[in-house]
Amino acid sequence: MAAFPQPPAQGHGPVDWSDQDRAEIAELMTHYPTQRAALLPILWLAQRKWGWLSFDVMRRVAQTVDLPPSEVYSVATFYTMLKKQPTGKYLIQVCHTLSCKLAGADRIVEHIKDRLGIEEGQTTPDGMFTLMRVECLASCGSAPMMQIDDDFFEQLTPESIDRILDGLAKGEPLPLPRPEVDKWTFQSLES
Amino acid sequence: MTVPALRHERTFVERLYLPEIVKGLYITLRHALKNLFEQDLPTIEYPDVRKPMPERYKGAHRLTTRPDGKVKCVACMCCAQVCPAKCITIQAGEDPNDPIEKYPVEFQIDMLRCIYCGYCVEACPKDAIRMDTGIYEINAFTRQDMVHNKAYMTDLMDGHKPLAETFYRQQAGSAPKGYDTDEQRVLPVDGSRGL
Amino acid sequence: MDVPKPRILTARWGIPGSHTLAVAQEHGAYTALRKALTMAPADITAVVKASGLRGRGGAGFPTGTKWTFVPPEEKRGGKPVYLVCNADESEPGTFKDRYCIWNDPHMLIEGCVIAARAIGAKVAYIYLRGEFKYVKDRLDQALAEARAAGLVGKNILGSGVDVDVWTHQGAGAYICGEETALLSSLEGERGQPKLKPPFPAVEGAWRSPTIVNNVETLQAVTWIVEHGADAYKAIGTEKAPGTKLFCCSGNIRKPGVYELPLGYPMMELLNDECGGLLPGRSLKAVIPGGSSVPIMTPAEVARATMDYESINEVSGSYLGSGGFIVMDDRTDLVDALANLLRFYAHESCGQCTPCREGCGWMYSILTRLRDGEATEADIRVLRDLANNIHSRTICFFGASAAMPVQSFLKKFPEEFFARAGVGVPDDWRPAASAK
Amino acid sequence: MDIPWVELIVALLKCVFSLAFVMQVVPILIWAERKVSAYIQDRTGPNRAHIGGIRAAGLVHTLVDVVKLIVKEDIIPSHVEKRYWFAAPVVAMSVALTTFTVVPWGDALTLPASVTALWGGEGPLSVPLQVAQINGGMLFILAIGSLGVYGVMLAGWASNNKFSLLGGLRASAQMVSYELAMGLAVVTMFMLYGTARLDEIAAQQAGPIWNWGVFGVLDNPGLDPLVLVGWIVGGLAFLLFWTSVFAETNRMPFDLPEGEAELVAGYHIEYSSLRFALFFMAEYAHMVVGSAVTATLFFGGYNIPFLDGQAIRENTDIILAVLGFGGVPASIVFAVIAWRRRNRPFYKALPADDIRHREPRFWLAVWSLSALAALGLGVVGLSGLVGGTALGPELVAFALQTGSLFLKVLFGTFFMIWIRWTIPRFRYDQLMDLGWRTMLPVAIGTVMLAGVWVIVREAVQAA
Amino acid sequence: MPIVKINGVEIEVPAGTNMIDAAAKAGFDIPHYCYHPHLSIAGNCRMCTCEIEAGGRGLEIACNMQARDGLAIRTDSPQVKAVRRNVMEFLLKNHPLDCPICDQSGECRLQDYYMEHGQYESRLADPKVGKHKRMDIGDHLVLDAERCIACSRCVRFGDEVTGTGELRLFNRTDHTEIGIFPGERISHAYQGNLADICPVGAITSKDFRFEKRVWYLDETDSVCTGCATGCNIRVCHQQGQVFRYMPRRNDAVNKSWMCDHGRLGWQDIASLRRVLRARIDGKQAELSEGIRAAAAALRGVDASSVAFVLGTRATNEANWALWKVARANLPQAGVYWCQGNDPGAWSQVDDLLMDADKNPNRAGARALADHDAAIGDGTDLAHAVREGKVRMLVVLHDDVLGRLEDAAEGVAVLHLGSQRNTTADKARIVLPATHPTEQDGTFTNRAGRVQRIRRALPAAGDALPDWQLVELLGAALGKGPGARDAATAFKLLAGEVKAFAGMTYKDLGGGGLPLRQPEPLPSPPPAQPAAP
Repeated sequence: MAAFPQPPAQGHGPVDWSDQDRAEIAELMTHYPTQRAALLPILWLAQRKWGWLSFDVMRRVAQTVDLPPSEVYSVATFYTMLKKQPTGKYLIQVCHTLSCKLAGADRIVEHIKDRLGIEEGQTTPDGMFTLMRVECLASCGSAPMMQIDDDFFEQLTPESIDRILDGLAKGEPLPLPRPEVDKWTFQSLES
Repeated sequence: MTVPALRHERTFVERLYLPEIVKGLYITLRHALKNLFEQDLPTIEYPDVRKPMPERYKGAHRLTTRPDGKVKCVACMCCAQVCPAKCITIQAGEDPNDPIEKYPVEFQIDMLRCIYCGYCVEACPKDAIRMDTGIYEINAFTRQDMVHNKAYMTDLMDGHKPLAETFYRQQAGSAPKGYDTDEQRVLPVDGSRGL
Repeated sequence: MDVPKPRILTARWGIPGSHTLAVAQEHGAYTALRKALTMAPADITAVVKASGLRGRGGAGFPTGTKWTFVPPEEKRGGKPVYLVCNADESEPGTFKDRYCIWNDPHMLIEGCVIAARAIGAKVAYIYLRGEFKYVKDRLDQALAEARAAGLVGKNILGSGVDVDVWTHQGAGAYICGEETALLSSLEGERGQPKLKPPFPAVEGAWRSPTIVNNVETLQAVTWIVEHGADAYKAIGTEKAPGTKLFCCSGNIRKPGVYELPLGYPMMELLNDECGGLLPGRSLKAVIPGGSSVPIMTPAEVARATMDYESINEVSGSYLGSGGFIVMDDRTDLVDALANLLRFYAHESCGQCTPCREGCGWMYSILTRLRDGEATEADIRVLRDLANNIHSRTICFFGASAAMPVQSFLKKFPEEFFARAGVGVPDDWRPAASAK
Repeated sequence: MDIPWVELIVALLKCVFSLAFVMQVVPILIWAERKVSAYIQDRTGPNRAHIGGIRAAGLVHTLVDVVKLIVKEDIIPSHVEKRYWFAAPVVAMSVALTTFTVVPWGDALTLPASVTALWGGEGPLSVPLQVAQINGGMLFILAIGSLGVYGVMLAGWASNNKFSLLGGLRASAQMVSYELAMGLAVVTMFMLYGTARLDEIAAQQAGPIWNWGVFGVLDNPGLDPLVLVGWIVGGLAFLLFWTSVFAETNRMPFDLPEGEAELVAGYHIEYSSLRFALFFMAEYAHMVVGSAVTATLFFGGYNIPFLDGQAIRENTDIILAVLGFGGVPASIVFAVIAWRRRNRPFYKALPADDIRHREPRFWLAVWSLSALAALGLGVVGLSGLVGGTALGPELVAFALQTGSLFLKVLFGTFFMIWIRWTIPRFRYDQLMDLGWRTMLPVAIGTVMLAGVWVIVREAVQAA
Repeated sequence: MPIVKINGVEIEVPAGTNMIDAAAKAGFDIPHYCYHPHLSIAGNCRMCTCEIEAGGRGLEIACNMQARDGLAIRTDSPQVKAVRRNVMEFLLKNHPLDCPICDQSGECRLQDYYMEHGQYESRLADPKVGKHKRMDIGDHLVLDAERCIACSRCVRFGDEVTGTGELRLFNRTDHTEIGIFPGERISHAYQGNLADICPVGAITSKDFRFEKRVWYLDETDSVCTGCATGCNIRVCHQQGQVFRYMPRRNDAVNKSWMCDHGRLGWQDIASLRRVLRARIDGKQAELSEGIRAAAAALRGVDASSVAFVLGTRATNEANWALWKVARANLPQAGVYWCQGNDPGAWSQVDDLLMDADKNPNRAGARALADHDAAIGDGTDLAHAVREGKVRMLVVLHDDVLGRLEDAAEGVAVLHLGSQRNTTADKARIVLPATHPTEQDGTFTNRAGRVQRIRRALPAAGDALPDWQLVELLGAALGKGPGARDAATAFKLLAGEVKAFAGMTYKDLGGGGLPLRQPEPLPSPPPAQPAAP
């Protein structure tokens, strides 16, 4: 009989929080009447710290909130933004739900695929970019759009994508704040 | 439902019996003479000539196999359950290396008990047991040999076609419809498999 | 249409630095809070009730009435009350809350505190969807400022009222926009909806009475408390007073968020605010309230006004969360529906049977239909599945997934049957060309 | 020389002949039973066993059967009454064979003086073709035939088995019942013939066919409508007798002593091997004897209609020529048929080296030889060589008359087989009902009618 | 108590009663998967959807509907049937339909409800979602996630009953599946219940795996004899062979659960340690000889030096019979009962079901001792033995020598029992008794509940039921208690001993009755090794 689930080939090995993390976790726990309510924030913390949630990380989180590890795994698999697999340095998520699709999200994805030479769900060989299609990111007015890590890039055109990716590839930080974010009405791309 | 036979009062002539006996004698004599002189009796001179078994003829059971050679049977006991003669004995086991976990460690049919009703074939959800061998000469010298086991039933058609099909091909020059071509097998003409 | 277009929620939008406490206060933030602190909690509720404010999250339930569902203190058995602000904005086509918080976080904070005082909550949580990390950062910053200024936390402005406001970030689950699922998620569990009854107002987060309100609702509460119920009632329609943020997207010239009084004609929203369709295009269909509401035909659009009753009367659709998606004649509706169903198949929480198995099934049928591999029978199965999912699930998600399918198949059957290579069968539309 | 050696030897020869006559028919009957039943039922019947590839339409099976029955294990159950059990089949068989001793199979074989001179005889010797010339010959048959029930009863009782006992009881009740009707039918014929000697009975039926017992034994019928009475008497007597013969031989539809369904097998259930074979053969021997007696009583015995012994002896050459030249085309037709049969599907399905391929050739040869023999016979008849000799006509008469009886017996037995595969068997109460309530009254009536007829016949013959 | 109306039948049920239970009480079966009477409500299978006629509207799930006045539901309307049909269709959408190899076949709710409510014609043209199969998740369990219908019963069992929570739902949408964390295993002692409560074949038992199709099994209601708890069980057997024990619902004792130790208790029925033949001085003998020899031995010694030991593993009937035999034939003999813990044999004791005392009838023996003050306890016996007063011990199903150890050197022992132990091995005369599955009788559990055991199997070897063995011994001694069968023995016992007063087998029924006494027996302190 098979063991379940098959542990991924790679993991983090034994991991532990830093003191700063512990303090942050302790502070987080004060927000909630129960300890386990802090599970989601702690998972975010863990993901930011270790990049993705390996079984080792989840086991550590489980200890922290005093839950069975399967519970943590169960929660982690429920939420799509919690990464159960490692990704590249930048995770590019292109929205392809209705509004973005009407605005041409498919072209955007094709463009990124051509540019990076990868398929959806793949990571570039240099480990810089992982491309994914995702469901609605609540930026329908400024479609098409994508999210790189925590930041939105809206009203994309092939040119703007090239600019952003060029900048990231050169190691420049994500351009923040971006003017689009402060706008709430947009001129549609007339194309 | 019982259907009452239509009867009528016997007439005097009928009650004499003799004319009726003569009528009967006439009928039988007519048959006898016709057969004596025409010689086109439906009897087949078995075993030199064999009857083409219909596709659905229920002969000896065989166990079908998957492409990898394992039996299709998964020991679900449906056949054993449905068997009115209770002649099927299956011992289930687990195959750790097969995605189909369950298989019959042993599968026995006591052919002395079997009444050839074919329920087992109908009940089988895996098409694992068939009676399309066309083999009707099921005999042995001991009772024990009349219990067909898994190995026997698996290899029964090894390299051969189901008998029914062979006969059709032999006699009519064409195979009956309904046989999947994967499993077409050739039976030796001498019929040694059946004897 | 020449109706006044008061800017209630968007008053401070566009002002540089409006997210900072200083600028916000300069433009009138926290005056409502000061007023509310002088009022008895029941009075606040009464004002909100009197204003006729309806929840802006989608269902349109009167907010004041909802607040009264919280059991009085003596019946709670010592359990605390929680206020949860639903900022898990994930309905496709809806994107207003992000701008609300981004441009005016203090109005939300103020609303939270007022509402918390009204229902007797000591703690309020603002549940943001996981993707709004940068929004959360700004909100946390605003919260920190407010807390430092004594506007949030213990003994607010010396009134003796304690209201703590915390942000909580989700992690990418549409279903967490459903209030009970949101509470599950808040509790650190899988974001699966809970059985009702008991309703959250009676037994919600941590089995305590919990009120869940949308961002826009709480911001409106701020304005109502400041300006009074009558002022609010003067705007909009009788049954749906006030303004609403409409999130316009799709094949239009000027997509974006527009604050308009309820009852604004849909056609004018489309042609004036949104700038109309792109040149040379004609209207094919409109989804008026976020992806999960039934679709509307151009004829229906012409007759409808933007409020809860009219849309429902004219087309059987809903105002929902105000996600106004416009599709022009280029749009392939089969593809559009497949797109939506992929969303629902991806987002079903997997808890109860019809939605868990049905959404994926509907999507796979639609995929085949889109690729021209489905038959007429498949379309019938599709409709059956939608009917079988609708209102047979724990939460409203099932209906949300079913309604687009039902309405697309009902209103645009030609496109679907044409994809299956047949005409619309005679028995498909049972004399229901009433619309 | 006190001992008449010649007569002793002749008597012995006659015994052997009569035994052979019966026993050679039995295997043929067994074969015929199978073959006729098969043809009646649209089957082929036995056709597998062969000698050197020659199957002879299944005749070989009978041979194989005999071998099988002889070599099979002879099971003697431990619970039987051994002596009687051993005796039963012997009784059954001997009774069947004994009755044949009084049946004549020809008028007489007169050995000319030239022959008798060989052993020093004086003048021609007339040998009656009958084992025993007994005055009450028919009574002898009745008496001995009644003993047959002992075989069955002994077997049934001695087997010490419920089923066999029931079978035996049934058999005895049945035989006893039908013996009455049989006896009365025989009495009728006694009245008609005026004698009980079978040789005399047979002699009376020589000549035209209306001399036969079944027509009322009439010498010179004329065209008197009263002749019908004779026909009724003879016919009724024949029906009664013939039906009783069925019952006495336990043939269908009177085979109640046996019965797979209710008795498992019947009185012979415990018998196997040769003992069973004796019962088996006794049944067929009974059939032969029954048929022979019936033929003798009602169908002219050994007589050929319109061709009495004297006529044969006078026209020997003509008869031979007709037989011979008639046989030639018949044989040729059979030869052609045999040769054409090699194309039957059966032979085509056989492997090329199968030994049975020689069968058509064999039959071609047999029928060709037969044609040659017939041709020879015709030539001999034409040549007139035989009729001129003293012994020749005697032998031809002997052959023809015996052959005549043989054919009649064959027909009788065929009829029995035919009936068996036509008529369903009785229920036991129906059997008894028929015996006692139908046949007995009819038999008594027949006897009375016979009395009338005997008187009327004299008038008719006088006319 | 509110009155609710179900399909037009009015029925009064306690307030808050679940409508599935209420309907069952009214005689209507509402199909359900996720609902379990001893677990919380999940409401996710949607199978129990019913139509509300009054006191609400529309279709609601019965499991989350509580009885209240004025509520009227229909469980058989066309709409309800349609919902069930549709739910079945959805449930089977991604079900692998590997019934032929699934152990659940025959007791699978998917099968049962499909036959009852299913659609019968497939409309599925799309591929099914594959999931993990045949996963080893515990010592006694196999998990097949494809068969799972995500009813979450097992999850709730882990959360609410054992509190261990190993099993969880992973992923969402139609990829939702049950599983455990990698590297973890279910290790608690109540695993078998997970296989029981799984309404489909997702979690199945390793011990029963592929052993037998369930429809061949005969079932006999009985009581677990693994410890003093006396869990109600169902013995599943065929042709004299036991294949499994299943817990039987008894809310007063074990709810719907039982522990894995008890569940595997059937394995000692055919074990090598069974006593199958009588033995006299180490030599095998006919049973009648053994009884004669025992009677002769008893008559041959001074009656006052004989001690009869009632067994805490023997039935009430047998203990009573032994007491009667002792009193009637050897009035001077001592009668004792031993608490009889087997220390160390079972160390795991929890607050759920398992008891430290592994003897199923301690309370019964004690009730007899309460009735007759002259019956001494284990300490008294140990005393008497050490003082040398006892020359002969008559032991019923008890390992007295195992506890007394060498103190009892030289004491002749008559052992009446089914299993070999130290006492049986050292005994002069051993008489074979039946296993509890082979006899009728009653046991009294730790809470003083008298419960029936029923004969499921033919007796192995020469063994006789406990009471009958004692009865024969009494007859050989001169006077037996005079019972013809177990029911008579119990009737006589009930007529004599006040704690059992008035009880009959019929009254005990399936669930048993508490001993008649002012207050229930206190539970023993857990895990405390008891003095012999």
